[in-house]
Amino acid sequence: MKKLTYFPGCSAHGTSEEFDSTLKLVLKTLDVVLEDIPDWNCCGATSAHVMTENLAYALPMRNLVLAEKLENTTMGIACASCYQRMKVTKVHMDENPELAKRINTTVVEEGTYQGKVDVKSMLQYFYEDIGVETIREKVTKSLAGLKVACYYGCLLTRPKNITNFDSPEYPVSMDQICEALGATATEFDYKTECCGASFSISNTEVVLNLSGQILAMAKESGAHAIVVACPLCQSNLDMRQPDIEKQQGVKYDIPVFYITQLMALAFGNPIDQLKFPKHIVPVEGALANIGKIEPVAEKVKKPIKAVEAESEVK
Amino acid sequence: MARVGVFVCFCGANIADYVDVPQVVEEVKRIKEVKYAIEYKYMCSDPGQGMIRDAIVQYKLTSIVVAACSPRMHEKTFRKALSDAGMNPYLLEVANIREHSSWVHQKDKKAATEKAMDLCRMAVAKSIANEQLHEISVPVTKRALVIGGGIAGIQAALDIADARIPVVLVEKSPSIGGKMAQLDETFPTLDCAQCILTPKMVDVASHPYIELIPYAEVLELQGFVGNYKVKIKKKASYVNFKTCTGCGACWQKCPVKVPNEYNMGIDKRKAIYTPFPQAVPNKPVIDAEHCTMLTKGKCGICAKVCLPGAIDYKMQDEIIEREIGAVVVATGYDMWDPAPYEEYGVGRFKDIITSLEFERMVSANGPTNGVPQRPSDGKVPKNVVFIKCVGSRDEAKGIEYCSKICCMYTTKHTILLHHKVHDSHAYVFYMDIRAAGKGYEEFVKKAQVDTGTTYLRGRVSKIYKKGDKLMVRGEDAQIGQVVEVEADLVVLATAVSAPKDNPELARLLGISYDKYGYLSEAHPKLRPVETAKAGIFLAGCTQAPKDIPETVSQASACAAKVCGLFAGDTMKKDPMVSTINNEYCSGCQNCVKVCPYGAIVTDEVPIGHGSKELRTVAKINEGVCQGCGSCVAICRSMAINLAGFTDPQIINEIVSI
Amino acid sequence: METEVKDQLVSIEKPELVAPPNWEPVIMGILCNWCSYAGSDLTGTSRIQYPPNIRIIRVPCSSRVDPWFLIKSLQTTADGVLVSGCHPGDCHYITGNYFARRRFLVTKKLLNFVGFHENRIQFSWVSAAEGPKFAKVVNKVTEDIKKLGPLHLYKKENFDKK
Amino acid sequence: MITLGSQGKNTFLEDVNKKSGANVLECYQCGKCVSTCPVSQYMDFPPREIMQMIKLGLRNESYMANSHWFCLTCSACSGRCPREIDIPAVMEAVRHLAIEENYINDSKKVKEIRKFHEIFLDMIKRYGRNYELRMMAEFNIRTRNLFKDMHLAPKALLKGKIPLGVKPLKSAKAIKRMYEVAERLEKNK
Repeated sequence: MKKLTYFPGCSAHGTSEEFDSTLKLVLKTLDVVLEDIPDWNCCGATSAHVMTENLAYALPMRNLVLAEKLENTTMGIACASCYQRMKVTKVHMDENPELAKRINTTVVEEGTYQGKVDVKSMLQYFYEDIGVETIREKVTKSLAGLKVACYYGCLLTRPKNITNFDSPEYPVSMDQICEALGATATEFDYKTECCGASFSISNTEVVLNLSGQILAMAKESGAHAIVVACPLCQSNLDMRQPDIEKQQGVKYDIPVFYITQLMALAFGNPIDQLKFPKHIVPVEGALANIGKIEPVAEKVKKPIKAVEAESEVK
Repeated sequence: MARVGVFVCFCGANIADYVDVPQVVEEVKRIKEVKYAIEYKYMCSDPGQGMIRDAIVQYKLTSIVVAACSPRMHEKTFRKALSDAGMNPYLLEVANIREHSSWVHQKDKKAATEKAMDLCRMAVAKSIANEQLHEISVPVTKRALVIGGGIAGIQAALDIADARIPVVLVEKSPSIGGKMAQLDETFPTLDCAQCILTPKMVDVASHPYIELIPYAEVLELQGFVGNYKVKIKKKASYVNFKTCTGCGACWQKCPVKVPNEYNMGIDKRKAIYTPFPQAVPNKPVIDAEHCTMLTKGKCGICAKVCLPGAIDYKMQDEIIEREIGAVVVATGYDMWDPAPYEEYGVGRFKDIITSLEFERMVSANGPTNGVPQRPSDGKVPKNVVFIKCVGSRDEAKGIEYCSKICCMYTTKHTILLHHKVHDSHAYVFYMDIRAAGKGYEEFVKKAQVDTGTTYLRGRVSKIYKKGDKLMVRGEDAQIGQVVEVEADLVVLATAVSAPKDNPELARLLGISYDKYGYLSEAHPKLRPVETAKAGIFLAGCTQAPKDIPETVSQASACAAKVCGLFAGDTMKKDPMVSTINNEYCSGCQNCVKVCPYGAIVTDEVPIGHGSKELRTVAKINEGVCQGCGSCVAICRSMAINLAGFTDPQIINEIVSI
Repeated sequence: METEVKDQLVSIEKPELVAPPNWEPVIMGILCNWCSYAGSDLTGTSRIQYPPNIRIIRVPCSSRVDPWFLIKSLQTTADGVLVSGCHPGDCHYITGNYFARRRFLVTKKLLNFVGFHENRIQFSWVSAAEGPKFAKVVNKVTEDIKKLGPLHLYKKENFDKK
Repeated sequence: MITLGSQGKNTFLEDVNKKSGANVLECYQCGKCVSTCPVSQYMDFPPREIMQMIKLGLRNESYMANSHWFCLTCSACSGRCPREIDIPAVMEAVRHLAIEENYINDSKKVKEIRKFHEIFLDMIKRYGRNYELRMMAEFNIRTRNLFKDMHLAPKALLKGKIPLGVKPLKSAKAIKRMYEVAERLEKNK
């Protein structure tokens, strides 16, 4: 049994609740126990470093310090954006102890930063710590027949000197995992193009344009669905898809799965636990390709409960 | 008792205005060894030298001091004057009273004069300790080794051989010709590379003074300038060149297919092969890696079909040794591998090729008979995008420097494309067009006008697939817009990089190389063809990227250097080298360690006169010694001395003030 | 008895040692042929003026400079020594000046140890193109030595005779 | 027309280099960043031009450009820059300088972007975490665009994409203090 410090990230209780819950299903199968960082706070996302320098370090710093209270050496992060802020902070602090000391003054109560916890995205954790082979072994319901375009976005593999994971231009980790699940990863050249990220709300037209291109390329590559490991990418590609279709006058209906959803599915979890109904773009079409699966349960749990449940954890 | 003559020069007004020359003369006359002292307007002039000659004879002088300008200026002149008077030229000392006194103390005549006196005293004192020295003559082996059979090596070999100096030309591949043999046409004149190269290749093969050793490499080099010994490994070709007629029956019948290096792997060759039709020597070799007879002991077809029975599967590598006097290194360059350009999809997209692959395609004797084709589907491309500076000027993914030839060969490629596919259109992504060279800019202009090529100023950032097209995205900085070109074929102008085994070669030759792996010249401006090691010269791209004309000129320059080196039967050498007194030498070998030239080796001498027992002493090879004096200063037992700068000489100078 | 001896002792008077009247320092400049000596020539050809106290000795390479030369100079006439060679890496003899540098540091330590002020022995890199720099160096060295004063003192009467 | 040579020492370049840790002088204008940047088409001046403007010391022009507000810090450019210049860091440096020196770009888009980030940080200050609905609402209110994305709301709510609950972090105090200290750090830097 493995243990892993876990940073859910704000969206885990909102837009990407399905990411969070399916992740837990997957880790159960992989026999990994998550330990949430007690009383974690937002990483500051893009806004913090856009507006100010110190806060952008301070917010993640608090979580890093809190994480050091747990004895695990690795912190797994679901949200790509949280992952990057956390990792950037860690790298910069480790490089520059002076800066670390200065930033630490903002969170003295929590403790002093020692930099002993490594930060990994869940994708990285699956790929490096679990391993594609182990994943393949756990597969009970092969996804053979499903063609997916693996979309990594900006933050999982860039900048190279920070993440130092996979290739910044043409990463393959997620593709390999999907292949392990039985699905076919298409040759998709927009793997790491930006989806518009934080402009989702403040500058929607950009998002519509960029995400639109990505959808188009995914279709081009002959994929039935897109697979992501980032809540923001998911909501941009999924929630905004109808708008994009309206704007471009094209019909894509390409569902956008979280890698964990597909893993959970392949690991044989009952489909009604996979939160497919949360998708704006219906998934049935795509899933039809992997042959017969148990019908999707209609009833969706009230998310509000989930929130309370989550934030009270431990 | 020494008899010194001192000659003080006015140097017109240069010295006389600021130094009281007559007073200096009076002063030196007070030194008892000085038997003759006189001043004159211009010592370096003929009458001046005449005075020296006469005085030597008349006063039986044993050493001469000329107080004038810097020895770096006229030492040679005055030395000649001495030898003309039948005196050993190394008995001369020059007191530098111009650069070191009159010119730098113009405000204080008294001080300048006193200093001049001191300088004269020092020179006199030193000259008293001077000894007769005689130019060292080192025997020379008049044979040159040329490493590399590309255009550089070919040119150097021919030029040297034409001077009736034997040349050993070593080429690692089965045929000479190098990269140039792979080219179709050459810029800026567009004459066919084959047509101008192959005659030279044939000349090499038939030249009475050239020994061509193909399919071989240099293993080891020993000795020093004029007297090197080289070990060459001749790889087993499994074909007896003496009996082989080059009929080609063997490779026609050979069943094993291997990617063809000559055509950049676009088509296949056989396991027994001649690299290309015009190869020199035009004899096949067996590729031991792939030949099933040599690997598995099956097949043997070539032996069966070979009428003269030239095939010999038992053949072994042989070691050839030669004595040579000089080396020309011409190992050329490698094409840089663009794999790091992931954003271009290099390796994923078949229809992205390198410039040399394109060169082979458009070449008449190439794999596609001169018509460019898409590797993916064999279609003839209409829209071709050329991307410059792939690897060049890119610290992140490639190399810092500019490869120098890409701008021009890309221009050439646009023309060739235009010739071969009339309805094609070329797009060139560039950062700068560097067309410095005779007729180059004109060539570029002509190409742009004639072919109507679209030039886009910017680095390509991404290539992705759309249907069977490649979408090439870059900024055109001219209009400040991002443009995407729908391409059938993309040609990468990949960088020129140093041969990957240059460092190893440099080590075994004992020369230095830079951070890129290019071999280093002795001086970036004034000695661009010599290396720091005497008798080893550089030709072509092995020293830095260059185009064919430059390469050829450097090769000829090497030839000139070699001929100069071999001009006499022996090499004259400055006698100011270190000498060892075995009586004092304790054999500690510190000198061996400090000598930058490896000129000092150990030797065994009898402990005492006629005794059998031996002891170790240091031995200096005066042929190699350059006379720096490191060994003299390091020697504890003062067994070593540097002729011309002996301890007595310098100490005399010091104490004479 | 004792007293007599004492008187005798008293009667022996120590000779008064002084520097030469209007003393000017003598500086021994040992320059390598390829860089520093050429540099000093350039100083001359470009007519850059510097104090006349330096006496220049030419050696092929700074690595030829034997510690003995420095000691001898200071022991006989010189009030200070300047050794100058090619810039590190530019040595005409590839590595000579590196040896020179190390050897020089050791010598300097030794001379300091036996009581010579460190400024009496100086080392510099001057290339063949650095005429002005050579002048600067000489200026500095000369000033330093002037500050330190004469190294060699003589019996007063020596000068009276002259 | 821009007149050069009059402004003397290029302090702007120094400021940017110091803040970003990059060296803008290394840029040789190849334009790879421009065609890489997903939003360069929306920028007044694409990254390459900003670099040049910094070299020319055009402080105000650079501050007032929307480029650094549009930069998504996707780091695609820096990953491809042949001179390995950290372009996002440069953009950030320009933005931070602009903020510190209170340059206000009042184009609608930039205002909205800035507003969004301010609201976001405000959320965190108050709750320690971010709550999408609350934020969207606030954003719409503050940008006087009540019905933006409303068409999404029903679906999103129904599907539980957006939680209604807002539950302040237990140690919200810690966060508030963090903000204060951070601000102080910003000031005495």
